[in-house]
Amino acid sequence: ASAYAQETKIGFIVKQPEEPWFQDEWKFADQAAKEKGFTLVKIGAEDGEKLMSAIDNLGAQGAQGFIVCTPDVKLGPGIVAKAAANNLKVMTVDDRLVSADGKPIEEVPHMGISATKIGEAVGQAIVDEMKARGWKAEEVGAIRVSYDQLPTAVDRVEGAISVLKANGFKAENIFDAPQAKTDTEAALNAATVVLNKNANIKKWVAFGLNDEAVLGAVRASEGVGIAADGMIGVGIGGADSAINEFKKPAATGFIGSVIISPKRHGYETALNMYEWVANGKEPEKLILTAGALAKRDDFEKVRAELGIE
Amino acid sequence: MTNSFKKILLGDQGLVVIFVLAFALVSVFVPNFLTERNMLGLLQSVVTVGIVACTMMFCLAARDFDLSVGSIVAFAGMVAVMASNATGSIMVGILAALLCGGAVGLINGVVIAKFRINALITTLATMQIVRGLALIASDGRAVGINDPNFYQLALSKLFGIPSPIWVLAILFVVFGFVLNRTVFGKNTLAIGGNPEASRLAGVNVDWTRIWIFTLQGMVCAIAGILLASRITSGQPNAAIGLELSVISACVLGGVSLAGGRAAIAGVIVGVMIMGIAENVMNLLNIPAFYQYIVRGVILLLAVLLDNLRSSALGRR
Amino acid sequence: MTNSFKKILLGDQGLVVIFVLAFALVSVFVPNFLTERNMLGLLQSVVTVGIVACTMMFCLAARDFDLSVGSIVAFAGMVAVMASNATGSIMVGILAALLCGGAVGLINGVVIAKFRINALITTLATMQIVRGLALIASDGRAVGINDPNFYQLALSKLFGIPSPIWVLAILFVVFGFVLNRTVFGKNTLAIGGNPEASRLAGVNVDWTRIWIFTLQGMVCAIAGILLASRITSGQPNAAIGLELSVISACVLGGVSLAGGRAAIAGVIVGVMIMGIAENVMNLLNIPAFYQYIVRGVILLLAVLLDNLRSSALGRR
Amino acid sequence: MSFLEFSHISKAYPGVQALSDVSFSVAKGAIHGLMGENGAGKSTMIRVLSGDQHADTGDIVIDGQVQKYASTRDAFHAGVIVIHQELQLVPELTVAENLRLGRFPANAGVIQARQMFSEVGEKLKSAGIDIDPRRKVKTLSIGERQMVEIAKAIMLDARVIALDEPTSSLSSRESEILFALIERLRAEGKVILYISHRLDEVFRLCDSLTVLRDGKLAAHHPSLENVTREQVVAEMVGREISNVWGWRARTVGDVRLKAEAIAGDKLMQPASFEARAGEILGFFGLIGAGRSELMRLVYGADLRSGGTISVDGQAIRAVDPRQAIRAGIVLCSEDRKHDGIIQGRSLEENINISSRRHNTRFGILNPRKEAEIAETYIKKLKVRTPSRKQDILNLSGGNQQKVILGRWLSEQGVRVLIVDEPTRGIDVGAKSEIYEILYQLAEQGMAIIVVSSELPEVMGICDRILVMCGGRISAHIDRNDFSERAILAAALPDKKTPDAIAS
Ligand SMILES: Nc1ncnc2c1ncn2[C@@H]1O[C@H](COP(=O)(O)OP(=O)(O)OP(=O)(O)O)[C@@H](O)[C@H]1O
Ligand SMILES: Nc1ncnc2c1ncn2[C@@H]1O[C@H](COP(=O)(O)OP(=O)(O)OP(=O)(O)O)[C@@H](O)[C@H]1O
Ligand SMILES: [Mg+2]
Ligand SMILES: [Mg+2]
Repeated sequence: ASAYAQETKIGFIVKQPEEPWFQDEWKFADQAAKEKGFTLVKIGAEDGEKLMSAIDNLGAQGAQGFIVCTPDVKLGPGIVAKAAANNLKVMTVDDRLVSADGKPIEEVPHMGISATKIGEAVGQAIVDEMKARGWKAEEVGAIRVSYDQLPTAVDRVEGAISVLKANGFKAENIFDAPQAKTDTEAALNAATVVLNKNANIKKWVAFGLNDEAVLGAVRASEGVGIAADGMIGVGIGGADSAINEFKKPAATGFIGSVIISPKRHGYETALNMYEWVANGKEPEKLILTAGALAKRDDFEKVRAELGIE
Repeated sequence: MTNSFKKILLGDQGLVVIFVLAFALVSVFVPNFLTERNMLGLLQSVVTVGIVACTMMFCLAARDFDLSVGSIVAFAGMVAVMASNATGSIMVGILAALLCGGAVGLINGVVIAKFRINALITTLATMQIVRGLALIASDGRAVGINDPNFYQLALSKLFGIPSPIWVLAILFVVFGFVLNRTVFGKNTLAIGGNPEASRLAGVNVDWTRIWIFTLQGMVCAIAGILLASRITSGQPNAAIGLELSVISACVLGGVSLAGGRAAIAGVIVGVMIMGIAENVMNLLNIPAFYQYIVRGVILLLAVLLDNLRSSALGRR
Repeated sequence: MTNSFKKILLGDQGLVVIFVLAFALVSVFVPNFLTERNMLGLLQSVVTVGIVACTMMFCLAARDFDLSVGSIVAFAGMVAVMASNATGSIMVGILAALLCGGAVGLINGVVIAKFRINALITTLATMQIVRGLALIASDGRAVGINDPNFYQLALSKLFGIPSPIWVLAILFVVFGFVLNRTVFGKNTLAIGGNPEASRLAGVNVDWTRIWIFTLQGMVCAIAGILLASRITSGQPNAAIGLELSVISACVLGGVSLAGGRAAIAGVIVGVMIMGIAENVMNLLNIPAFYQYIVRGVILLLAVLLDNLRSSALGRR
Repeated sequence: MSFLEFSHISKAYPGVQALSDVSFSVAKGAIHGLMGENGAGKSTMIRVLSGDQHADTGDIVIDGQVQKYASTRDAFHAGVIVIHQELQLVPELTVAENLRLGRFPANAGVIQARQMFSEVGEKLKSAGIDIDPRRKVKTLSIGERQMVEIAKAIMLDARVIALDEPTSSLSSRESEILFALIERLRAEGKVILYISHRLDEVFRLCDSLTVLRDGKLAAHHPSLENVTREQVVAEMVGREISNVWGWRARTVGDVRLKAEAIAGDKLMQPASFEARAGEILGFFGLIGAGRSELMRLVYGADLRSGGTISVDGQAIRAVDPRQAIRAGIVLCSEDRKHDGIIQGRSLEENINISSRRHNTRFGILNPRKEAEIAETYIKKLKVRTPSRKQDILNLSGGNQQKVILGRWLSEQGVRVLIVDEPTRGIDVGAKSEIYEILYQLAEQGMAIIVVSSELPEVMGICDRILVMCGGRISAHIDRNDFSERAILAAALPDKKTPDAIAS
């Protein structure tokens, strides 16, 4: 057991290891690990059960602390207890833990951005673009590409809707396109139905859980013959799916994406955790980051500002 | 009841009757359903499932099982995009995808037929491996398409109908013919119906099974290419869970999991029932959580009705 | 080679040998593997799959199939939490969960056995319906546990071993006994071997199948309760895809999808192999994308080695 | 001139030496009989010939050429066609497709369906087999399926044709069709290997004969001229059997089973009959006469649309086999592969599946008792097996049949025992032992119903015969009035020349 006593080992657990977002977080955390010379253990945990096993696993490996983006915020008490049982320090990223009564667990340090806030940024971007194009709210339909199984997804789209409504959008002009899975094809199929059902509406806006969902809606609009100037889609994430779209020779209805910086979330959390376990320096309890809208013409600049190349 | 009518109702394809009735009902009662736009949208939404179902039908008919289809679709889509980006030629991309899909299928087939490893385990393994390859190749990110002509694969139309639908229709016809009219098809049914008898009769069982999986792989590649073109990028996370949809559609269409029974008409109906269910639920604006329940109930109803029909009409 | 050694190697449970060898290898070469903490963590990580595999083994042995297990686990967990929150009594929560799980299983069984609906379709339908119910009941969000004593179900220890592991061990013993030593178990195997012959031999086929599914439902409920306690909340999205892991573990352990063959030792080994694979990959810090590939390769290797072993030793 | 030669063939299965150093040869244009007890290795011999199994040592020589086949396909190419003991048909395919499976007439992979159906139809007709080639095999009765299986022999131009117990589920009329076919093939100069447990047939058809015993060559008769049946039986069984049937008079008691107006889908009209305690009642008929159907209705295996059943004067419900068994009626069905054996399970489990309920407490088994019962019946019925734990699928056909019989003989409290084709595929020695068991059971007061397509068997062991024809009971004959003529006349639907068939 003493073989690894000197070595600093920090875990970084994420809920969806295949997602580019989390890949990036890991990548930046790795950067911190290289700079500071600690070992980073990256584990994917798609559900509560895997997460508990992952914490046990970290304990068994002799890690001293971990950063987690939990598959569900209600896992809070369980994570805290499990971490204590394994004598591990814990920090959260992206999603903040809550206790059984739904209040945030404040003693766990957290870095993130609220889902509702991101949604609101999306809504604002859409409204701005509508104004720029001179659209009137009543002639526009909104596609809410929804995945209500995921609470974060609900919070994001509701955030966007609240801004739309505040700007004169009527509830009956917002149409639900529930995707059966979180991939582009499912969003495409769901959005196609909405477009076909409302063939009289010619101008559309679309928002959803992430870039992939919004891309599905944009593809659907192209499929039914709505040109790029009849669609305003704003995604969330700003990773390759969105960049590919911006790099297309002709502009599409996918006008922008709200980028959240994986660099801060990955690099800084890892660094903070290292300081905590190695030098006993406790991190701030709550750091909130902001999202930034990237569009076709400025996405490279925005990414550079956020520290992603 | 006239005799020929009874025969249709009683036939193996009785589900077709239920389907037609259901379709008529839905057309009347669901607004916007029977519009040209919605029909085209509906058909396009079942393209992936429908294409893969063609060969899954063979697979199930031969008493096999393929869980790797979703991964192959995603992988082949990635390959098509990456290869055509690298070479600048869409044709090369398509060929590379077909080749890779076929190769995965071939490996499945060889492992299952020659090493006699359970098909469930084998394809579960390749499902993971291939998904892993797709993720590694792309570093987990979507890969954009450089040449906009690639989009035309899915966007182009013939007689007003988008080409993916044509591809689907052609594959239905081809595989329907292959199943009923060729040595390969009959051998497939025979292997599923009685593997021992087929072997003793000199049917080349191993070879047939290998071919089925190889075809399956290539057909998945077609689906993957069209999908990539539709969503204008290769996505390593595409088509997760596809296997279950495809197998359900086949079983719903009367393909027996115990092998030996399959018909293309049934598979088409199975695919369409599942597609229509999704489509109508969205048209009727059913909330996401209730969609789960409705989807389950429709599945049950379809088979229950089919059972009632056949027992009411005197078959055991 | 001595005779008794050969017998062990050749026996139906030859996979056990491979497992023991693999375990020894891993213990030597993977640091931190053979520590008490890691062993307990490993065992806890297989609790859900292991518990559900107990009855899935019966289900497969009787030539049936159950896709609804994941949904039942999630649903029962929700019910346990909500009922105990509502009444303030953990006991009531547990009973309610068992009842609900059993009820879903009963429905599965009745539909499959009495209405003769294909098990794949039926359980696919209930899988959706039950998941939908869980989502609706909770509005898609996790439900927190009010009474911290609920956590004790999973946290409490006996002789230093957490109680979920005890539950798993007890279920393994009980269902191993039921399979080999009771009329119910033998009837299950007979039904899988030849349902028609079993019926003609006086086995109550329908009743047996209904019981299997009902038990399956109740056992899923146990898994669901323990899971909710471990993750300190009822989560409607829990255990998605569980069915595939469980079925794979069973098949890996030598349970035949064609029915009639099952053994608890095999199932235990199957569950453990899958659990160890995950554990070791994380201990060795294998990147997420490569984990897919390793997982697939391990699956294949396990069955391939089993095949080689038996054919090298002269069995057909 | 020997055309087909087996030279020093040996074959072992785990725990069983199925064949050891067997050599014999057969001349061109000859029908060669292959006889032996159950498990003697006959089917194994045929499987080696068909390329399905590989001999451990030894060669097969056809027309001077040593055959080295890797698969059944190679055997076909060498001109060998084998009709296996168990039906090898694909239920979902049509008759014609089954007959041409593996060798479809095809053009660039596309099956020439019209050509196939007409060709097969013609061949069937010319062979006297009246089955529509477009029917799906799953709609055929067992007997019809057996005819389809046999028709495989004439579908291709083969040099060597081997038939493994082709008549075991045929009645005399269909057997005649088969014999005519075989004789025609002999005239065409083919080599025919013929396996059967029916001595009459072998002596009628065969030109030469080989007897196997315990996997070894027991006797080879190049000609049957001076060979007697007794001699062959002694070579097979190792002892003399003077009278296979061994019928003896019994006292017959009260009515045990009374079946009234039993109606079902496949019966032409409701059937009524009764069986008395201590009586052995035979049911005879041609294929498809409805005997099996009637018995299945009585047993509750199929849904009855009418009728009442009483045992010892008490009406019973018996709508499913469980209830019938509990009321003391058991049925040993004719289709052992589909309705009898439980694949993948051991002999022991196959025997105990029903009777174990007498030996359990709270649903928990009594393994000692089960082992004891299994051993008892394995011994009593002389089942050839390395152990009671053997998978039933690894037994020879006849031995499987014995195990299924053992299942029902081990049942307790049986009052009515119905056996449908009980000696199908069972060797002469075992047959007489099974008859002896039936007599003993009858003497203890059981009512026994024997359904059989083998006329000598029903006449040999029954006290009374009911003849069925076209789905109804057409005659009722007491032992004193037994005559082939009378029985066949009642069995034939068209009343044509029973003499020709009785010959
Ligand atoms: N697959 C197998 N595995 C193990 N043993 C087998 C297998 N097949 C046959 N045997 C054994 O080989 C021996 C010979 O069997 P075979 O089928 O050749 O007998 P047979 O002479 O045809 O008998 P029958 O008259 O009952 O058909 C039997 O003891 C049988 O149990
Ligand atoms: N599985 C089946 N499907 C359809 N028809 C069948 C089936 N089995 C039997 N039949 C038909 O039912 C009728 C009665 O058959 P059954 O088997 O009861 O007669 P049997 O007198 O016992 O003759 P066998 O010697 O064939 O056993 C026949 O006309 C037969 O063709
Ligand atoms: Mg035999
Ligand atoms: Mg019969």
